[in-house]
Amino acid sequence: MKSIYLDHAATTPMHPRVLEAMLPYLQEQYGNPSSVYSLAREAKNAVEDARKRVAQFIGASPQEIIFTSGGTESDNMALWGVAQANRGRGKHIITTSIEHHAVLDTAAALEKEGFSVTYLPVDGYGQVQVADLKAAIRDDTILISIMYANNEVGTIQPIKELGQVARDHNIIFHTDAVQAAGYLPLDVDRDGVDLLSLSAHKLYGPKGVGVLYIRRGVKVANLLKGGGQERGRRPGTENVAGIVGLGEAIRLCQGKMEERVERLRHLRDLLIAGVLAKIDHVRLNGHPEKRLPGNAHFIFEFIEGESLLISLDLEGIAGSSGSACTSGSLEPSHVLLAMGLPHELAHGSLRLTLGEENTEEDIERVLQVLPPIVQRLRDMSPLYKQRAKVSGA
Amino acid sequence: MKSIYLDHAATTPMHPRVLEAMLPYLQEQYGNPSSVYSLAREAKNAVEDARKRVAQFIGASPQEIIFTSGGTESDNMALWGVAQANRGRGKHIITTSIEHHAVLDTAAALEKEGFSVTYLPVDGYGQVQVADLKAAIRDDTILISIMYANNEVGTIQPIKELGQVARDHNIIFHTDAVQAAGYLPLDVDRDGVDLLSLSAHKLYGPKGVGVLYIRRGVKVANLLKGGGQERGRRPGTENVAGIVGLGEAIRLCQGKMEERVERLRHLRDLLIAGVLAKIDHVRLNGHPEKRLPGNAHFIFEFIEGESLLISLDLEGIAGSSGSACTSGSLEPSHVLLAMGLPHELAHGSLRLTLGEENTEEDIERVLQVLPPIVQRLRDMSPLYKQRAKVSGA
Amino acid sequence: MYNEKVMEFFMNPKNIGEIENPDGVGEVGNPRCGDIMRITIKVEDDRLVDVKFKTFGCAAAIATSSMITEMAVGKTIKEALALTNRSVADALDGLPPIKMHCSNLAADALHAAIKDYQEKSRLGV
Amino acid sequence: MYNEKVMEFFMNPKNIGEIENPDGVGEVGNPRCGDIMRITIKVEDDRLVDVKFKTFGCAAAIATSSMITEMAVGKTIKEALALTNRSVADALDGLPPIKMHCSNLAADALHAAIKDYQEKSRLGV
Ligand SMILES: Cc1ncc(COP(=O)(O)O)c(C=O)c1O
Ligand SMILES: Cc1ncc(COP(=O)(O)O)c(C=O)c1O
Repeated sequence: MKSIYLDHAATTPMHPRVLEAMLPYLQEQYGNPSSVYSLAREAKNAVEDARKRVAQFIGASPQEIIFTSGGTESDNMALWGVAQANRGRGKHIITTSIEHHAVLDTAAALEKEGFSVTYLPVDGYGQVQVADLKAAIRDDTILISIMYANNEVGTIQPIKELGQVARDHNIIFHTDAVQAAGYLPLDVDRDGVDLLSLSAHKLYGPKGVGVLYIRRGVKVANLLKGGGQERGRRPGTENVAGIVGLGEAIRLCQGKMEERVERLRHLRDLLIAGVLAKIDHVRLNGHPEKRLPGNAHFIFEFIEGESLLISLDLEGIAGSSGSACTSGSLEPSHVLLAMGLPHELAHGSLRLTLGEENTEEDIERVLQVLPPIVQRLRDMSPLYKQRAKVSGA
Repeated sequence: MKSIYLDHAATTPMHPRVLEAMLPYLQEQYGNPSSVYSLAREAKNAVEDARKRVAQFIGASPQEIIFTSGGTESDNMALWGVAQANRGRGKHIITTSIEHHAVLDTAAALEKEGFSVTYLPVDGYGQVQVADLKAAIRDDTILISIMYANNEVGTIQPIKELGQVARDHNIIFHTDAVQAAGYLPLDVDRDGVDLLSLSAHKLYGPKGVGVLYIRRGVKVANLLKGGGQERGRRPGTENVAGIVGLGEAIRLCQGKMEERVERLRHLRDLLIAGVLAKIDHVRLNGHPEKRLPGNAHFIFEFIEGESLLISLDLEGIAGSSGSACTSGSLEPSHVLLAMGLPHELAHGSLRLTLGEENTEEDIERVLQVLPPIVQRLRDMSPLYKQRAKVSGA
Repeated sequence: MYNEKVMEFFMNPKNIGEIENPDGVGEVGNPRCGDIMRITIKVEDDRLVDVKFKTFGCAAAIATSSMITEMAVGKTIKEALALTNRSVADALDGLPPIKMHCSNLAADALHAAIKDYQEKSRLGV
Repeated sequence: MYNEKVMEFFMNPKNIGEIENPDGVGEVGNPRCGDIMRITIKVEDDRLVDVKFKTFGCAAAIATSSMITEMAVGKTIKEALALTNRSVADALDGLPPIKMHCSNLAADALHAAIKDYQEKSRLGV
């Protein structure tokens, strides 16, 4: 049985050319970039080339790029670092109720330290309203953090408009672009973004490497303390191979972005149309158009997500019932709840996120396998007959 | 010209078998360990196997092992996390004046937050005195952090005795074992260690992966906030390949530790004896016996370290003038100053740290190349004649 | 995540369904928490002669439901009341720790069904 | 870290040494900072006819020392006083930023030597 991976929002397979680019730095090019000898210089050059590539990808300059250990660290550094460095100017932060936990939990930690945080609501599609942001701004607001695109339902935020509001009020603006990168064009100047988080393993790069872009002049305290690496902003011996892999991953996905996005969108639309046609009592979550090209997110009424996932896995299909890191927990998704879904529905979600290797055959296979699984689980569900009767009446 | 790498304290080449172990996780085994499907399970198992291996290596249990992005993050989390979680019990921390910057700079940041920190002095060999530790303990001391072995001069601390003092006073004891690991037997119970930092790239593993051991029951606040990975203690998608590499590196260096250490010690002693015999006005820094088996650290009077390093590099020999991360700076080493060396001598240091690939031929080559370089630089030095005359008089 | 036995009971659960005109009905959990179990029983001579379940929930919830029905059938009321959530988990060779508290409600559902039966008998329904 | 020209001047420095009975001596820096340069000059008809250096310091310090001696020889006192640390760095096709402030003292050393010469002349030594 061929297995079909449909969880690209959780992590992606590494592109073979990314590995190829990394290999020298896992072998003979093992120098520590901070040293002075030739071996170190080659490592250093490789890191700086990757930095240029990332900078160019988002319209920044290389000195504004810091390499981190992943999206989580980038988000932590953005929020905590801005809060610490700017607390003299105010202690109010605005974010949204659908951010990744790396943002939400950092915000919660800052609340304990005396900051006040406004969590903007979203509409039924998962979108933040520009008017809500405007209304939330206070004199002591020092930071606005709004994700570019959501990792669960795939909804894309109107970042440019939100960034403009931040700019008009002269407030630092951070965006978590971990899911958007590689699918949406990023341009920190156009979008009014002062800080931006990326993670390599979401775009066919290695796990454990990320980026924080910090606009020149924006004050951000160091999260980690130590050596002078990354121009004194992020200590620790550089993960050279990882950084090189990130640079190569970005080079690759920059190459034919439109074509790739178009192909994914086509597959996704096939999948969505098929699911909606073949299964009843199902709904698509997130925005119908303003969504990531590879994201399909459903609620199947009367059944619970994990049993659906495990059944799919037994058929060789890997999906998710929300964000990867919450699937170990029993809490329903905070994103779905923020979008107004009742708990019982929020438990029945299935996220299928497509990527480079997926084909039309994969979609066909899913459309064959999924309906009987849903039916089987519904036949076991005490909610099914009662409700189905009601809604079918 | 064959190049000779003598900077293993800065970073080590990866063992080919480490890369071999990592490769599947850079290729087909790309699952996110937090997901529920089979692919994820294999990634998860690989991470857990590495965790067991690390635990066994230091005499801990797997639940006490947390994977981080490196030695720097481990040190930061140890100090900051213990300070935050135990501030109710007191605000005094004891460390030493020769720690790595990851510890020193975190301690300095805690001082700004209202903690008070005692930096223990060291003797001329770089050793902390047990009596000094005892004298520094206060009623409100919550943490003692002392490195196992120093990264510059290689001096090994009497960790067991120091740990016993901490234990007697019921104070949490952290040790940075980044340099010791792989060379000295580690046993957290024997040594009374409550937290211990490791870094993979110092023991023939990959860059960008580390470990923090936290004894069960010791309260440590999370440094990074976010997802539930690492039992809720260290969020972020796991660097699976890196963690697997770390596990394999530990397996390899555990295998024939005594033999390896013996060989290194032999080479190191050849090097030290040769340098002392062939060059005058030179001194060996650090403890004559209680030093890391691969560490040789010299002061060549009248000359400056960087020009020595660059001259060696032109001969294909890679060394260091102190810790890798300070060699970009112009400050003399804080370790040498703490050991009582005057500034002018501290500028003339050369650290040569040996590793697996080095041979007796390498040492011979260094002993051929180094004396004329030192002589050439001394001939250029305005300090040489004056002083040499004086001391030769 | 789950052991083989749990997977077996999840994929091939026994006694799915609802008994028509049951002697007792027990329902526990609540959709907000992500698990609902509904157990219906048939009692003859103080003995459970038929036990069926319907479950909305994760694989653990489904497997434990199925297991309890198997364990309960043929038992006297008293024996059935002695079954615990823990004994169900043990019969499945264990559950992941995170599932022990939340999805391991099958014995509760059975006990609720028995209680319902006892109430009805007492009232002479 | 360093460009080729710096490396060339570091590895093959010109004018190393000390002039016997110099007309002027300049020493700048201090061993605490890791750099000391000592420049000795010979002056004839208001022109530098010989310039030598000794330097304790990093490769940049050695290269700049060597460069300034080459640049200064043959120049009039006035021309030599117009040489700056910046012009030395430029003549070396640039230095790493971290070295610009700290190790780039050669012009200062030269100026100190010239000043010494001028003092001595003024005093008629
Ligand atoms: C939107 C978003 N932000 C942050 C992260 C965290 O990134 P990482 O897993 O690299 O720490 C993720 C993925 O897990 C994400 O989807
Ligand atoms: C003693 C010591 N502690 C901590 C570190 C930091 O480790 P890393 O570079 O993996 O962050 C190092 C090495 O740089 C070290 O030698």
